[in-house]
Amino acid sequence: MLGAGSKAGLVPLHVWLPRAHPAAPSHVSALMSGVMTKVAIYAFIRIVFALVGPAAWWWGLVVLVLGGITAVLGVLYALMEDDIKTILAYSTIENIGLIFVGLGLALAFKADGMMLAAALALTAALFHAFNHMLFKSTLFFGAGAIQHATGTRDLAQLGGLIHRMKISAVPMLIAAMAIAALPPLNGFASEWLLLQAILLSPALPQFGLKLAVPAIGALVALAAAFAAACFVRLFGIAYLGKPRSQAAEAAPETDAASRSAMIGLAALCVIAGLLPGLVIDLFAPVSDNLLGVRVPTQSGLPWLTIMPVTASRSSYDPLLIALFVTISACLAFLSLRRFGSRIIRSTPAWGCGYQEFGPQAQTRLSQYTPSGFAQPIRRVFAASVFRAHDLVTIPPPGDAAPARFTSSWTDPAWATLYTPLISALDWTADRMNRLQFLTIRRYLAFVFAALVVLLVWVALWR
Amino acid sequence: MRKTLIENLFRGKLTEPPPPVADGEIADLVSTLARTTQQRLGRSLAIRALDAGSCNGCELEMIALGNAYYDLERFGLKFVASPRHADVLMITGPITIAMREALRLTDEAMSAPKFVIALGDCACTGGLFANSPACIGAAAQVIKVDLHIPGCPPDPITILKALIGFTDSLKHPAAGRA
Amino acid sequence: MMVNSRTWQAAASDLATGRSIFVALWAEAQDDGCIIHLAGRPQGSGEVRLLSLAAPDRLFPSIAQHHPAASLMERALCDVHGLTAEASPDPRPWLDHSTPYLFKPVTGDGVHQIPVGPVHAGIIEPGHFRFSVNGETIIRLEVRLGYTHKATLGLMRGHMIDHAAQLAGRISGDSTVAYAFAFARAVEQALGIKAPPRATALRGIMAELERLANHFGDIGAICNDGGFPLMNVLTAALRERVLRLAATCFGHRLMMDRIIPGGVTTDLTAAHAKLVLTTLTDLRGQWARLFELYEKTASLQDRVVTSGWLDPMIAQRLGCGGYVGRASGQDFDARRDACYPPYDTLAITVPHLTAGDVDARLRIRMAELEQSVTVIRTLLATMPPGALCTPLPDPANLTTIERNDARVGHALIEGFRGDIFAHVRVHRGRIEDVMLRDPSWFFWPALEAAIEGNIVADFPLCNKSFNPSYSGCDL
Amino acid sequence: MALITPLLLQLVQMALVLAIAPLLAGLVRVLKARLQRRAGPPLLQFYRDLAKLIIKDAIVATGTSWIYRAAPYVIFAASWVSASLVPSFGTNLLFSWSGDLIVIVALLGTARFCQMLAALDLGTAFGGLGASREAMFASLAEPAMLMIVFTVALIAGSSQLSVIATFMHSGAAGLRLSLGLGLVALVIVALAETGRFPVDNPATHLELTMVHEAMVLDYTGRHLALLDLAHALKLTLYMSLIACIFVPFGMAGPGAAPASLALGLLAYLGKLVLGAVLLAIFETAIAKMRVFRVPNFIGAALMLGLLGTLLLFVSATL
Repeated sequence: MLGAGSKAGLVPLHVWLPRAHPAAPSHVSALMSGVMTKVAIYAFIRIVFALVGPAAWWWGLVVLVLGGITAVLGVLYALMEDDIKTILAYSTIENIGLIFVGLGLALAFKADGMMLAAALALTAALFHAFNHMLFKSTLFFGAGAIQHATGTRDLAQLGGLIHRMKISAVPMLIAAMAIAALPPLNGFASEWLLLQAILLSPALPQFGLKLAVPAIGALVALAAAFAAACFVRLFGIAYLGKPRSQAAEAAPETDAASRSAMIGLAALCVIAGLLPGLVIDLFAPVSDNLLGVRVPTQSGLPWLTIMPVTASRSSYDPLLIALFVTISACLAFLSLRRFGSRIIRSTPAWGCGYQEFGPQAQTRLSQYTPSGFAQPIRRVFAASVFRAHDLVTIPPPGDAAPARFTSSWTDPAWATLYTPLISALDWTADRMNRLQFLTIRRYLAFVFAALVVLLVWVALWR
Repeated sequence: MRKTLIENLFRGKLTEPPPPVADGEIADLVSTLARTTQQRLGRSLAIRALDAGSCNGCELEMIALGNAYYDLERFGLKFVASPRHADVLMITGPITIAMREALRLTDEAMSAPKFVIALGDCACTGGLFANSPACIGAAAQVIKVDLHIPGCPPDPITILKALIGFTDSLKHPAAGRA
Repeated sequence: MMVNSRTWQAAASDLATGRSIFVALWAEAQDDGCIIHLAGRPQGSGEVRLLSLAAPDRLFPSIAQHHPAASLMERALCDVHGLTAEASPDPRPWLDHSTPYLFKPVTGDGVHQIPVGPVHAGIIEPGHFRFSVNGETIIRLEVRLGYTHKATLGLMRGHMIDHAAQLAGRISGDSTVAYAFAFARAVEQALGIKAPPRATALRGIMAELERLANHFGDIGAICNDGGFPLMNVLTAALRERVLRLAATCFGHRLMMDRIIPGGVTTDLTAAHAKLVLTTLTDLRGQWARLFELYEKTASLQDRVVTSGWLDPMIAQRLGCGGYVGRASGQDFDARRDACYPPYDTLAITVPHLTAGDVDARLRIRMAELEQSVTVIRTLLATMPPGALCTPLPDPANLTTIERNDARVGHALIEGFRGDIFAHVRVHRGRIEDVMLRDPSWFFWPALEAAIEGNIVADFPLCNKSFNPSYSGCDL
Repeated sequence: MALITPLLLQLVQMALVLAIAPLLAGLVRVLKARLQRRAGPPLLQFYRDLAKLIIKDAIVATGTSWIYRAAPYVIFAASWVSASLVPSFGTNLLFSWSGDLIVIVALLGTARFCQMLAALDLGTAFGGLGASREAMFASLAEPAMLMIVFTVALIAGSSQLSVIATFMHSGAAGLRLSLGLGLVALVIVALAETGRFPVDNPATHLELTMVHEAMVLDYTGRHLALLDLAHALKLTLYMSLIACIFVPFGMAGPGAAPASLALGLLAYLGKLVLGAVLLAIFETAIAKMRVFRVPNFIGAALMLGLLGTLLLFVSATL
C-alpha cells in the first residue's frame, strides 16, 4: 500500500510527483502521468484484490479516506500553481485520489460481501483511470506544445493562444472539459459511476464506513468543483483573452504529429463520454476475474444508455443529452437567424470609456493574472489548509513609495513531514485562538462533529 | 422589518399616474426619428446615462426617476450598466473636452438601433458653459441627437413626459413627426 | 497678505505640523506672472487667513512637499495657469488629459489592474478609478479626475456678479444652495454690505432643506450599495418629498439661483412656512422607523460596520471636514466655528464619532438630519419680517476712489458635504478673482487611504459613504 | 402510435419551461416592486425586452475567439435541456430517464464552464472579476448540491427525479429531519446558483460588485437575449426542482388522463407563483452579503446537505 501509494502520488506521499513530472519532456510527462501512475494502481489492485486474500473492511476505510483527502488537496495545490505542467501534475494527484476512492469503496463492499456494488465501484475506478489516461495525456501534449511555442510554462506569461494555436486549442478544450467532469464527456461518466457506487453504500454494515462514506462523497464533489475552476483557469488564461507576453503573441501552431495525437486522444475522450457503456463492458472481465461478479452488460440497452444497477435507481444517456443540447442550440441559432438581426459587428471590449495611451497603455495589465483569478478560492480554502496569506502595504497619502503585495503559502505535507511538532503546536494555538471568531460554517462543523460523536456513542452503547 | 414589508404591501403604491402627454407636445423636441425601419423598440428601452461634464444636477433628477413616485420601470424603461445592453444614450453636461473620447467610445459600444437623448440645458445648448474653453457645448455638435429635454435641471415630470412621448413616437412614427 | 518665499515655506510647515489646517490654494493671473494664494485656518477655528506669493517666473515652492492635502489642488492650478511647483512630490498633470498618464507604482507578483470609469455603470459623475489588485485584494487605488473640468472659475472671472453667481450655483448641483450661499457671503463681505435678516433666515432654511434632501439620498444610496435596496427606495421617497417641498416653497426643486449676493429671490409665505413644519413632522416620524430598520437589519449592519475605515490621523492630516471628518473624530462644523448668520444666533451642536467606518459616516448623517429639523423649526419660529435683498452698490455711482479699489471677501459655509470656502475679489461690479473650494478635495485622498484592507467588491459602498463631488473639484 | 402522446407531452414540457421562464422572472420583479411601493414593470416586460434584443445588432469584442460567440448558444441549450429534465406538471415523461439529478446539476456546470470561459475570452478586468467570483461560489455550491442529491436519492432510493417525485408524493417519505436539512440547503444553493440575494444582486448597477452581470457585460443583442433567457430558465429550474422534490402534489403520473395533466399544470403554476412571492419577500428583506461571507453561506448548505446524508447513512428513518 505504501509503495503503490507513493508511486501513484497519494497524499502525504505525493511530494515528489509535482516536481518529477514537469521536469520530464512533455511526452514523457504524459506517459508518467497517464501510464506510470496507473502501473501503481494496477499493482495495488493486484496485491489487494487478488494476492492478499479476504480483506478486512477497515482497509477500505483507510484507502477511502486517503483517496478523498488526496483528491481535494491535489486540486487545491493545482489551483495555486502558475506552471502549467505542475498544475497538471497536481491534477494527476487529484485523479489518483478519485481512483483510490473507487478502489476503497470496492474493497469495503467486497469485505462485506456486496459483490455487485464492489464490481460497480471497481469499474468506476478503472473507468476513471482509463479516462484520466486519455485526457491527461492530451493536456500534457498541449502543455508541451505551449512550452515549445512560447518557451514558457508560466500561465502569467500566456494568453490568447487560441488565435495562433487554432487547431490544438480544440482538443485541449475538450480535455479540459473532460477532466472538469462535465457532461457529456468521459470524465463525467466515470465520476457519475463513482457517485452511484457511493449511493449504494448506506447498506454497508460497519459504522466507521457509514460515517466516512458521506464525507468522502462530499470530498469527491468538492474535488470535482475545484477541478472545474482549475481548468477554467488553465484554459481560460492560457488560450483566451489577450497575450500577456511577446512570446505568447508570436506563438506558432504546434507540429502536425502532436496535433494529430492530441486530436486522436480528444476524440477518444468524446467517444468514451458519449458511449460509456462500451467502456464499462470492456472492464467487465476485470471485475469478473477479481470479484466473480460483473456489472450488467450496458451495450445492449436501448438508446445506448447506461444503468449501473436498475432503471428505477438511475440512468444516464450521454448520447441523448448531447443530442438534445445540440438540437436546442441549433434551434436557437436558426430561429434567431429567421427572426432576429443577422448583423454582427466588432468593436473593442467595453472599457468604461477610458482612453489609454502612452507607456502604460498595455491592456494586458487589466487582465486577470492566474494568481488573481485563484485569489478568492485561495483566500477561502487555502488560508487554513496551506496557511496561504496576502500582505499589502499601502504608503500613506503624499508618500511616493510603491504599494507592495506579497502572497505566500506552504505545503502542509512538507511542513508536517519535516517539522511535525512545530506544526502541531502552531495548529493548536491557531485553533484555540480562532474559537472566538467562529463563522456559521465552523459552528455547523462543530455541531456536526458533536452529532457524530453522539451517534458513535449511541451505536457502541447499543 | 416585518412591519415595514407588510405596510409596504398594504399601504398601496406611492407611484403616481403617468403624466398626460398631449399629441404633438414633444414633437418639437424630437429632431430625428426612425433612423431604421425597425420600430419594435417601443416600450422596451434600456438607457445608458452618460455624464459629459454636468454639475450633477441632471443626474440627481435622473436618479429621482427611479423613485417610487415616478417609477420609470413601469413604462418599460430602465437604466442599464453596460452600453452594450442599452438602446438609448442619455447625455448630460456641456461635453467637456476630456469626455469627448469617452462619449465616442460609449456611442461606438452601443448596438443599432440606438437613440441619443440630450438631457438638460447644458447638453441641449451648452447652457452657461457654452463659451467655456474646456467644453464643446451642445451634444448635437458631436453626435446626432434624437431628443432634446431642456431644463436646468429638467424636473422628473418633464423628463418622464418627454420619454413617454418619445417611446410612443417610436411605436407610431407619424404621431411623433407631426 | 503678500509674503516672501521664506514665510510661505514657514506657513507650509505650519500646515504639516497640524497647527493650522489647509483650506485652499489657487492662482491669479497677472500681467507679469501669477500670484499664488494660500488659505489656511488655525486648528479648531473657522477664521480663514490668506497668504499671497508673487510668482513672476511662474515658479513657486510646492506646498504639497510639506503637506499632501494640497497636492491635487497644486496639480490643478499648475495645469490651468502653466505654473511649476518647485520640489513637488507629484508633478503629474491633473486636469490636462492630453498626455499619457502614469499611475503610481505597485510591486508584487500576480498584480493586475481594474480600470473603472470615466463612464461608470450607475448614474454617477465621470471619474476614473484605477485599482491595482490581486483577485479581490486591493493593493492600491488611485483616483483620476478632471473629466468634468468646465473651467468654471475662468468663466466667472471678468463677468458681472449676477452671472458669476449663477455659475457658482452650478459648481456642484447637489450643493447649489451652499455654493450660492458661500459666493453671496464672500461678495457681500467684499462690497461691505449685509443681507437683510429675513434673507439670512431663508438662506438657512434652504441650506438645511438641501442638507436633508442630500442626506436622505446618501443614506439610501449607501444602503443600496451595501446591497439593501429597500432602504434606498424608502429614503428616496423622503428625498422626493423634500424636493417637492422646496419646489412648492421656493419654486425650484434644487433651489438653484434662489440665493443671490445681497439676499434671496423668493420669499416664504406663511402658508408655505406651515407646510414646511407639517411636512418635516411627518418626515421625521417616517425616518425614525427607517433608522430602526437600518439598525435591526443584521445583514446590512454586517456590511457597513468596519468597512472603509478612515484613520482619524489621516482625516486630521488631510483636513477632512463634513461627515467624513466628523465620523473620524474631527470636531469641526463651519456653522458653529465660522459662526455666520443665521447660525450665529443658534446653538449648533456638532455630532462626531471616532469609529471612522461606513456606519459612522452614515450615523453622522442621521444625527445631522435631526439637527437640521431643529434648525429649520427655530428659524421659522423666529423668522424676522423685512426685505429680501439689499441692493448691490451700483458701480456707476461709486466714488472714484471706491471705483479703483478692488475689494476682497471670503466665506466658509457648511454645505451638506462639509465646509465650502469661497473667495472673491470684486472690482467695479465685476469678479476679478474667485476661488470656490469643495470639501471633496480632501475626501478623494482620504478615500484612497481608507480603501486599505477592503476588497474590490466593497469599494462602491466605501465610495458612496464618502460621496465626494467630481464636478466640485474639476474647476 | 403509442409514442406520439408521450412525445407530445415531452415537447410540451420543453416549450412550457421556455415560455414560462421570462414570466416567472418578470413576476418576481413586479412583486419586488410592489414590496417597495412601486408599480414595477409590466408583467410581460421580459418578453418585450427579449423581442427587442433579438432585433438589435450583435457586437462581439475585438480579439475574442469563436468560444465567445458560441458560448451563448451552448449556455442557453444546456440550461434549457436541464430545465426540461425537471418534472413540472407530470412525472415519467418520455425522456425523463435520460439523465438523473446528478446529470442535471452537471449540465448546469457545463453551462457555467462556458460562461466563465467566455468571460475570460474578453480579456477585460470585469470578465475576470465575474469568472473568478463565480468559480469561488461554484466550488462550494456544486458539492452542496451533490450532497442534497445524495440526501434525496437515499430517501427515495433513486436519483431519478421522476422516481423521487413519485416517492415523495406517495407520502412514504414522511417527515424527516434529513429532508428538512435538504430543503434549507437546496434553497441556499438555489439562491446562489441563480444569482439572487444575498449572493448576487440581479439588478445591480455597480461593476465592482457584480458576479453574473460582470460576465455578460459585453454581450449585446441576440447573444444577450439568449443569456438572459438562460438565466431565467435557471430560476425556473430551481423553483421546479424544489417544487418537484418537496411539494410534488398534483403532479400527473405516467399515462395520466388529460384532466389530471391539466390539474398538474395548474398545481405547477400555483407552486411557481408561491415560490416567486417567497423569493420576492426574502430578497426585499435581506441585504447582499460581503463577497467573502458568501462561502460561509453556501458552506452552510454544504454542511446541512452532508448532515442530511450522514443521518441517512446512520439510520434510514431519520
